[in-house]
Amino acid sequence: MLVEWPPFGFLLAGAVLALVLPGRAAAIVSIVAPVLGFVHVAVLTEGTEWTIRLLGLELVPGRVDRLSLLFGYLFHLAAFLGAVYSWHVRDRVQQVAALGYAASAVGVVFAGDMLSLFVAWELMAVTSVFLIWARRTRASIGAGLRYVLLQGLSGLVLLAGVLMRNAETGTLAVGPIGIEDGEVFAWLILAGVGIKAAFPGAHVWLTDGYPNATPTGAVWLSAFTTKVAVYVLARCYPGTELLVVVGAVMAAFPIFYAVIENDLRRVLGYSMINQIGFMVVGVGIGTELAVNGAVAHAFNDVLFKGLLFMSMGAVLHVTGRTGGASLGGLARKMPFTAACCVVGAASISAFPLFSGFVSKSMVMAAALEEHHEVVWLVLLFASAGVFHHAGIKIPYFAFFAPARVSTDHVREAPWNMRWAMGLAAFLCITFGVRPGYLYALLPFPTAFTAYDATHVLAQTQLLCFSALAFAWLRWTGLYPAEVPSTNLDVDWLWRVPGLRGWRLAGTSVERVAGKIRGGSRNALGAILRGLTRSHGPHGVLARTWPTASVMVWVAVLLSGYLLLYFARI
Amino acid sequence: MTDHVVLRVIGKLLIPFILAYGLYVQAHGDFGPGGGFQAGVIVAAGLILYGLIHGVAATQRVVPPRLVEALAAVGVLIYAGVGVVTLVLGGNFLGYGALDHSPSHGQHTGVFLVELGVGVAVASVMLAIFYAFASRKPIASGGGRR
Amino acid sequence: MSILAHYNDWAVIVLMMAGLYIVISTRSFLKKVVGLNLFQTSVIIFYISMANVTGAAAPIVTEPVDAADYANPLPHVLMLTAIVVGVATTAVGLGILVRIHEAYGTVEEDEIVRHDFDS
Amino acid sequence: MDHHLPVLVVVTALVGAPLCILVRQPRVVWGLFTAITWSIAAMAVTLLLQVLSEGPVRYALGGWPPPLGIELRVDVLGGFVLTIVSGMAAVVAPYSLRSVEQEVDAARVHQFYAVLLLALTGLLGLTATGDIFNAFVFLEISSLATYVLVSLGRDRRALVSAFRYLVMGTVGGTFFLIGIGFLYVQTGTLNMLDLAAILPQWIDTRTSAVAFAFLTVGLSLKLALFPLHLWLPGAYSYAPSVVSAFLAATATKVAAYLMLRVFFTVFGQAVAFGELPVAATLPAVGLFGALAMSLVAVFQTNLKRLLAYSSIAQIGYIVTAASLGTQAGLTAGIGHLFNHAMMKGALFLAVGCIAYRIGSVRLEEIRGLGRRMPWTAAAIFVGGASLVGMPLTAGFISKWHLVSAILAEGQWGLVALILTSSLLAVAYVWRIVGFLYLRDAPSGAAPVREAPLSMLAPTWALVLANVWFGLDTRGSLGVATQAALGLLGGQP
Repeated sequence: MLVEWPPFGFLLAGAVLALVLPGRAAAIVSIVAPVLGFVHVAVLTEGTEWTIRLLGLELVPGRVDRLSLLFGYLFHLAAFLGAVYSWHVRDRVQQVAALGYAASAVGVVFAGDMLSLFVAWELMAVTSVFLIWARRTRASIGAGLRYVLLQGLSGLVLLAGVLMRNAETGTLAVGPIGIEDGEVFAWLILAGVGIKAAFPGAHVWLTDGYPNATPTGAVWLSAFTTKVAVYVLARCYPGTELLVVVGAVMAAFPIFYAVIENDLRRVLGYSMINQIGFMVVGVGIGTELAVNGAVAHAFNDVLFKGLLFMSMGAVLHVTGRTGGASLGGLARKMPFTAACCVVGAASISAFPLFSGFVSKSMVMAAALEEHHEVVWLVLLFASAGVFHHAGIKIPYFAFFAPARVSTDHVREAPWNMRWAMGLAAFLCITFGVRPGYLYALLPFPTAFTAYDATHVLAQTQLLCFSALAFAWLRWTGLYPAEVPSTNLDVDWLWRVPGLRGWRLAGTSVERVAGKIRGGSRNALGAILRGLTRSHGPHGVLARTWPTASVMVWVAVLLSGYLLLYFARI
Repeated sequence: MTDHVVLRVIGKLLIPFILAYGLYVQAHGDFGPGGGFQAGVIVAAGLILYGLIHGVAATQRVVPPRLVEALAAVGVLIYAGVGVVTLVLGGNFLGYGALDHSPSHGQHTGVFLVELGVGVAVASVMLAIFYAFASRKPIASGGGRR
Repeated sequence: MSILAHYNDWAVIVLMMAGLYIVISTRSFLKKVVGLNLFQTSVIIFYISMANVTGAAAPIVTEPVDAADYANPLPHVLMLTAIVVGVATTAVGLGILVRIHEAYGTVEEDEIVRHDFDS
Repeated sequence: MDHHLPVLVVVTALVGAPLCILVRQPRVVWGLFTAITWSIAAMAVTLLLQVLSEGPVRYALGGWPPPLGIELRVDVLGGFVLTIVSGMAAVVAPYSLRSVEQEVDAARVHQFYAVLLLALTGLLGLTATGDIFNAFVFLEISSLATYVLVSLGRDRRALVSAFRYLVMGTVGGTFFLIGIGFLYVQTGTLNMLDLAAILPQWIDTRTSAVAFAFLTVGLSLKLALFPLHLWLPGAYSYAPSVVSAFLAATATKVAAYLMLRVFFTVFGQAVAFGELPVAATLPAVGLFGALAMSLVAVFQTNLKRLLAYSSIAQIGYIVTAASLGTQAGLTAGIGHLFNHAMMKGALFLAVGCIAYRIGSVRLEEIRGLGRRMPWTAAAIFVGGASLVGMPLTAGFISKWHLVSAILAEGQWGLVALILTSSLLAVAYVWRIVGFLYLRDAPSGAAPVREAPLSMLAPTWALVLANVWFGLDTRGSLGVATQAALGLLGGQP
């Protein structure tokens, strides 16, 4: 019976139940659903397929292989952690949206054709935005709107690409597409996925949306959207050279923003882009090792980035603030959260024995093997940078720096948050110490050993020097001061002048239409007035007469058609 | 206008003839120029003339608005009803042939009935329009004019 | 084939244009109704004049005869319907106008627009 | 009785109108109205099934065979549109009980239903007839009834809107009549199939071209095709809720149907799209309109007006798809005809629920209604999702087929226009959703209860239909495909 029900079934059913059940029951459902779903995924065998007929097409809403299984486990795990973390939330909007969001993410990774994939893709956008809006602040509503517009754009571009691909090649299969042939549809699909993967320039929805989400919402958000994009990239564009470059840029540029940013959750947003950069590079290199590395890194990233977002969410939940300039000194009040944050920071910085280390090493080793030395250097720089801002800056400013604001009323995070964080931290360490558990799940057989002398040494040295640099900069006061500020990213371009232009366009369309109507009336009226003198000299033509203007349009259209037809005959 | 004797007398002389002529046109409709539409308008004209001379209130005593509304509905019903009856009798909708033993007799009956329906409907709708406009309270003059 | 040979067409065109022009140019809703009437009348003449057969009699047929001797009755019938439509339109239009006048105290379009739609 | 169905569908509505007048008692009239619309809907569905299995049905009125007599002729497309129209009427019927009681003067309720039935008669007759002049008559019957219905709105602007609609609609109708006149001059027949048979030999004449131009412009006016749409926003925004919903779902759809008839049945695809350059103008006009109107919709502050502008945009889609002249395009257009009727019907009904409870449909007034009227708000949410073309709703099916059809023609520019316009739809729909769910209720707002069940149930019936037809397209796109085949095959 289990196998007859597609993988996203339990989560979706959970979402529906959460819609109707009372608050506490909904919370229970949101914990139980991922567990059941996880068990369900565990008993799935590779090669299973579900098909339905729709739109006259044979659709495959579910198809199981190694890659999708891995992501299936991952997403159910993330959903479980998220559900535990948000146990205390009694907001139906969030509960339903979160489960629906997880279900659609699972739907994407198990989709066997592009149309089902697109459907799940759009549902992800629609559901996830509520996690931002649910914070119900002015900023979050604006951010959510921008978020959903960009996600909608991503969906539209993807749809256009999928349709074109179907028209030209007659296939809807989810499989390697590649941009080597220069097909327009391949570029369109890549663009659609790229927006979701937060490619440079399109990344603003992430750094704009996540910090404005609810404390728990950000945890959910960090787990799914970008990972789904990485999954699609790994499916459709492995070995695409362009991605190596894009990924390298993604790994590097957020460092600068992250260092000067004050909102710690936005710092995490930037570091997320940087981590996705590693994955994109891995996909772009395209060798078995590289793809393994990318996928493994995605897996780990969900855990440690989730952990970091959880710890910041806990801080936000307890203090109501996430600005680096207004935090500090929380380690004594929230020791458990601080410890978890440190574990997460260590993982993201790829300390040996923490989960990030293994997967990041895989990607970097693959880059070297394929002789992308420059890229390797960029990644190296990026690793150092990550340690700098995510590994040190976040724990330091939140927990260890001298308190800027009184911390008297602060207490440790609620028990469910601690449980979720503890579990995530435990997993981070487990997969760091015993990477074999993860290897067994990877799409390609692997013989990579992360714990050889070179990797460990190189990484440790790098981290030490990076830490030194931070300390030195702090010491000498050269480090950018933590001030509450707004840093301009490219989204300024479309948020300020763009929005103005948009408003202008809207109002001017009607105005221009009115002018045209008025103008044609004017011309006609001028002719007629000379002939008839039937109306007064002033003001007659200056007014807008909607009823009459339609008649003018009728006349224009009719004569237009007649001219066209007569020209033909 | 009720005190204009000339108008009242002429009106009283004319109106019966107008109504009778309306009936003639109505009855003549199935084999010559005429028919329900024209007849309806003529009958309505007669009644409207009465209204012009004696006032709307008097006319409404003769033909109450309720009755007019009902008659308009009845007219349409007669028309559609004939169609339905022909349907029931096995012909097509408005296939008058089915109304009588021979098709040509059926045609006569059918056309006569339908024209009657049309006549009733048209007369009452015309009258209804007259009532609708004439029974409005006079608007304080020149509201929009200056 | 002189221009005058088509005098009926010219009449139709003049009436039609006059009607449309009134609809376009006048500010008064009432006059627009008049314009519409004129416009519809032109169409009626258009149909009727096309039914004309030169020198033919009215189509009142008593015994079987050559159809070419009679004018085409169909357009007349059609126009009877069109006239009904026209009357109904006029009645509805005037009915609405009376109520507009009650509500606004005017039937001038620009005044009404200023009253209500520009606010 | 089966072969009488084409006429029964129309006559039942026609008989209903005078009966309503005679009965007078508001509740009884409502019951009568409901019974009539439901039986018509049942008949229309039966007819559609019959047509689907046995091919087009022809019915000679009065037993006079065409071209002498007037003929009713229902093919798959006709049956489909009849089903849409009567189905919408049937859905609106239970809804109207409470809504009309509130919005219409009790002394006029029976007249309201009578006029509504007349409008229905016109729409149904226009769809069923096979005679082009008869189509004009029914078109005017429905239009006249519609003017009256619009003028019954509570706002005095309803009067002005109705009057404007009357002026523009009459001009449109008369243009159509002129076009018919030219066709008659040319061919001496009014039966559509007869016209189709005779017309090709005269197609090179100016008379035919003029006829075509007049018909196109006249119908564009009735259809509210941009830029001849100016009557629509006012008419839809100020009419009573029931009327807005019913009209939005049916009136323009039927005008679109008539346009398809003229293009494909009377002139024939080869002529309409080969000889006369419609193909070059209409898709571009339609889509430009869709884009401009979507943009305008984004800035509206009145919910009904916003939806009205969105309707104009959607009409642009329908016309664009159909005037591609291909089978795929026609299928997409007809399918969207159906889907749009459902989504706009659902949205207007939901907005009517809001109007019923809070008496206003301005965006500021609906702030925070998501919590106070959860079912209504959810209906707007799902209906809006369908309007945007979210997957798993009927709107997505439409969008998919529309884009596919245009892609098949290789018109990349048009695809870009569609996608932009649908992004704008996201903007305006999400704006509504934002006001419903994310804003706090205006301070001091009176407590609001959820709309009564008799209004919610029809609304949700349509909402669920949106979801249903987003999953199972046999009933919508399947039929639309057959209808398109029928149109292109000329006269199966």
